[in-house]
Amino acid sequence: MSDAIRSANDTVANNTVAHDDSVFGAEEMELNFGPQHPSTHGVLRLKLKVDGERIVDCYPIIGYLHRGTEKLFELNPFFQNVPHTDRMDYVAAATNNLAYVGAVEKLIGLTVPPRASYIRVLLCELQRISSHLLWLATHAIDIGAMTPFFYCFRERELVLDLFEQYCGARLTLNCMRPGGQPFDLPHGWVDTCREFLELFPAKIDEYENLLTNNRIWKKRTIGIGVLSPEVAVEYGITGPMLRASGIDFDLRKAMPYEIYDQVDFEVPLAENGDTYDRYLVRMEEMRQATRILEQCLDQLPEGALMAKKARVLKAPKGGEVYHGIEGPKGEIGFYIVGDGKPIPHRCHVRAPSFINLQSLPELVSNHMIADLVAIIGTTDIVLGEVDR
Amino acid sequence: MPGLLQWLDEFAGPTLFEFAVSPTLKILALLFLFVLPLISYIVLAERKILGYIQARVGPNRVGPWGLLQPIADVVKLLLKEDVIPVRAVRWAFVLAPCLVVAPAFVIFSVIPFGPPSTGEGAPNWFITDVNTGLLLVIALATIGVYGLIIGGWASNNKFSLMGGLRSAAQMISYEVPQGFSVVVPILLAGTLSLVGIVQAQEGHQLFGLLPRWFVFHPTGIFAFFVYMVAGIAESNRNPFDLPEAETELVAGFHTEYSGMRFALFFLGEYANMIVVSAIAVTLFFGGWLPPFDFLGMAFLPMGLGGVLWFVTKLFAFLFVYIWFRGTFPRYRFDQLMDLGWKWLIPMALILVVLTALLKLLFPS
Amino acid sequence: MSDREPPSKPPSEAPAETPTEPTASVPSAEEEAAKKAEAAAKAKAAAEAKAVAVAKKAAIEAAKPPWERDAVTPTWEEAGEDPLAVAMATKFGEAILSARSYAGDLTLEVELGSIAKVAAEFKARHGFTFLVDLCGADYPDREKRFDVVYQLHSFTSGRRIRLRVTTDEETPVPTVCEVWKAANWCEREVYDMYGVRFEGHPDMTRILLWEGFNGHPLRKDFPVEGIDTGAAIYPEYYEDEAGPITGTGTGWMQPKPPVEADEEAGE
Amino acid sequence: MSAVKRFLDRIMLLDLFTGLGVTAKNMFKKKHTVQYPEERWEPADRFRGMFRLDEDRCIKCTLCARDCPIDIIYIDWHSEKNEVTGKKQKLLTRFDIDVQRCMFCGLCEEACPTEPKSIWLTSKSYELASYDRWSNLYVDMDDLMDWKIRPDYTDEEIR
Repeated sequence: MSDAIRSANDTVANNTVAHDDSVFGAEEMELNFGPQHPSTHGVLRLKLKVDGERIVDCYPIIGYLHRGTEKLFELNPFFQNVPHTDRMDYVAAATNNLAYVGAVEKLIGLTVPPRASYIRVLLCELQRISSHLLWLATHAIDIGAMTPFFYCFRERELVLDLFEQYCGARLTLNCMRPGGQPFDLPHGWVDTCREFLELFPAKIDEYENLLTNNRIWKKRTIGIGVLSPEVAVEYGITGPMLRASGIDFDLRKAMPYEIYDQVDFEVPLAENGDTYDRYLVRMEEMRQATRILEQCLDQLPEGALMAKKARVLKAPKGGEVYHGIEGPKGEIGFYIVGDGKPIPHRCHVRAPSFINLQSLPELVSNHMIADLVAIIGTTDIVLGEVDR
Repeated sequence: MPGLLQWLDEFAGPTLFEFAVSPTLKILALLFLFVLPLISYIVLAERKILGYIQARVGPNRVGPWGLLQPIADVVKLLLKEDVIPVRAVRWAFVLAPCLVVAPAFVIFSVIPFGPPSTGEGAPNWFITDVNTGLLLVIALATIGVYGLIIGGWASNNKFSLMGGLRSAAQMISYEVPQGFSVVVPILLAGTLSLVGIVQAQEGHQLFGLLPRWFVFHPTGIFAFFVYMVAGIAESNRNPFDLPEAETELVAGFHTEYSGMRFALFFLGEYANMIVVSAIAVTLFFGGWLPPFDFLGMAFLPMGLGGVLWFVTKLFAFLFVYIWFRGTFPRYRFDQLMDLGWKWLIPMALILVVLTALLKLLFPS
Repeated sequence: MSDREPPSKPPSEAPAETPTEPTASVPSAEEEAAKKAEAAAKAKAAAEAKAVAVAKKAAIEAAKPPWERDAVTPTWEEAGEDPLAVAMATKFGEAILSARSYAGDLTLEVELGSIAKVAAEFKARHGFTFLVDLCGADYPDREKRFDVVYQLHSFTSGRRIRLRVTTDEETPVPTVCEVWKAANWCEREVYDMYGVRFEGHPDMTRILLWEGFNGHPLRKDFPVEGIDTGAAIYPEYYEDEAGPITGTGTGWMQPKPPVEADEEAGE
Repeated sequence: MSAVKRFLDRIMLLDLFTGLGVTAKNMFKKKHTVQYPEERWEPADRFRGMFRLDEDRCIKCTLCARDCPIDIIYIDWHSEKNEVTGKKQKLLTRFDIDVQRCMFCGLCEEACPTEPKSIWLTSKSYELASYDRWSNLYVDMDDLMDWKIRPDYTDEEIR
């Protein structure tokens, strides 16, 4: 047997029960959870120590989807990096784009025309809805409810259709450029969007009827994976997870970017920081997103879409900025250092999934394996973003 | 064929024929003519109904409306490679699926699908009427759990092992309330024979408005509830499908199984589902009895009307199973135990006592 | 990289100069003097016109909405009176190397050894309980080539600041894991990508790349096309030709349609 | 009142029946399946699908190749005298796109200075699956000029 085969066998053996006396004497079992597991939402791998079904220890191993995006950023001119940002959090491309172009605009000092700003917010809120829908779908199926998965995808399809009509892609949008928007809204887009907004709240009610009061759902989620506000801040957690723990921090309110200071919306908060609260906060966020969208459609101004000379961008040498926005999963930010050239010297991504995932060992300790799945579900990670 | 039977008859003598050969042939006939087609089409129905619940259409490519899909599935499963993991315990790995399927199929021998023979060439619509039929059902259902445990252990995979352990705990704890809840109809009917229990449910109550099925009995309805919950748990179906919870344990006890061996587990699960539904129909919903006499379809020959009623009720139960699967999330392991031990068992015990008291106070 | 810019010329805004016509006759002195005067007058007029044009342009520019004006690129400014910078400078003195701001973000450069103390001070006294981000950067021209950058947020003042330390390849950076737990994975990532070690970190291992990876990919001198991993550097683990291999880096292989290749060979 | 309601909720399993009601209602609603080979999804007008190239419009500026973030467009051109007009003109020697690596970002189309664009992605052809990525997804000039939207499936292919 060659060495290569032996090493492959060793990894197999890692997932099997050892045939020795220690089986009956041992207290804890090591369980390799992932990277190929239906509910790790990608290629997350967890090394678990379990005592029966109870998790004693959890050690996440990531990097299976590492593509060196940050290295790629250093090779391309600013506007060519936008498609690469799509592929980090691939279920929320618009917010990734906005974080990136926002950072570039801040670095260079570009001002974006108001119409472009409104279109950006429209796209981002739609993206928030679609990302939350995908989260709900997978989270519900993790807990065993199969049907919400299909309902969520049914509505998500409508959002993706809107994206497709706007920029020609459904998932990897590439829909923003430093300095503004590359295209205007197509004819009839506003009406289609309004139709969707009229229909969508009823659909949220439908999901809630299926899940929110369901006793099994409540039993599976209430008190599971409690994240206290202190711990949440300590771990740098952002987004709905942080707000479910009761900390009123939303970048759209705290440091308004684009035109978020001109629309009226509420930031949903919860108190307990458990899985159920995270679920409730995200559901409410979808409703608030529809509110923002309606206001944006009402206020949508006419006018230019691109700032002047936005295509020929040279970043000042040594200039550095950090710009974060509120993505569906938390604060997604870009730290960009200029080089006096049209390419960034350094472009770092603050990936919300990456930082939120860090708290997983704390959340799952002393829970059961079934809870682990529920907790991974509400952490709402996308491995493309964790590994970049 | 008749020659062969005659030869068997002469060779083995009437006793052997009556007690061994004839039931075996009947069981096989029932299996291949009724149960296996039923199971494969229930699988199709499940996929179709789930599809309709979930805003899609389900399988519709093979044959008209996908009606040939089960055949395609079976052929696929038969032709697939049968993988046995290197470090699996071979004999146990091979034995486990059989242990699941065989008892589930044997139970069908005592289920009355229709009325007993009324003469005039009408057959008995059951294979045998054992006077301890219900005990047999419970006993046989218990064997099935060994298949799951052995399968989970023999695969030599941690997820399988956990699935096996879960199923062991779950099925053993839910057999208790199931057994107790079954006592209620036994008390009401005064017999263990399944045919006898159905016959005890004939007639009407409340001035002929309600059939005298045990589900309409004041304690019977709660017994039915307990039986149904325990039965769903017994057959490992949603919301109690923990042993094979695909999002937690990959596929639970049958993670390592493939091809026909996996199909056997699959058959076992669906056979169990049918058995639980059939027993529920028999015990609580009056078996082959129509709700009202004028709906009895007595014009059909050979008691087929009764069979039709039985099958209709059976399908209603199976539909509910599928409907549940399309709606509910899954319980957690400890919550499942909680429900079983803290709620269902006390409830079933109280029901047994209550029923006995009622029976004492109102003997009619 | 300038060749990547589109060559389309920006619309010329200044009016084109009128070319001077060459005269055929031999100029006399008078004519020359007159011509000179004329030229001087012309030049004066041109200068005046230019000034007017510039003023006009400025006026037009000012009247334009901000997105049509030229981008106002931010520059580094000394923080000076910023109370936070002053407070830290008085507390730590020499350890704060500089306090500047760019595009409104205050950046403190901190001396390598005292970053953990400064961070703890920020968290305890100034309410910067939230570590937004921690990342590295590589400046190969400098002697101390690596930066480690900390982005902090304070919920109480709603303010963001940036700390920065500079280090070289050998010197480890004191960890801030004890200050913010969020720093744990971020520091591991910096180690993974740049090889900057953190002193006192509970689990200083690679995070995104595999344990045996040979190199730190975000360093500027790391080849973009990747390095050879697998058989070439781990002969004890892999047989020849086995294990992960390196690509050409460009991802580009010329497909060889078999028919055409044969034809070329035949010719 | 709320106590009564809570009690009823607990005993009557109302929450579970609400859920069952939702699924039952949806059983009779419109189905969203698209029966693929027979009915096809129609992309939006701006949908970024397979490339098209118009050689006559192309001015051989190679801007699309430069703006491609992953450099998968390969262009060579040469000058040649037009035999009819006698003028020198640029001609494409090669215009290849390695579509297997393409991420359909559309930056090449955006970079194209001609009006209308000489390279565009709005061809609405999305059926790019192929058995052999090297030969089928590496498209040269002829393919780009004359990209056939995938012909309708034959009965055999459906089976």
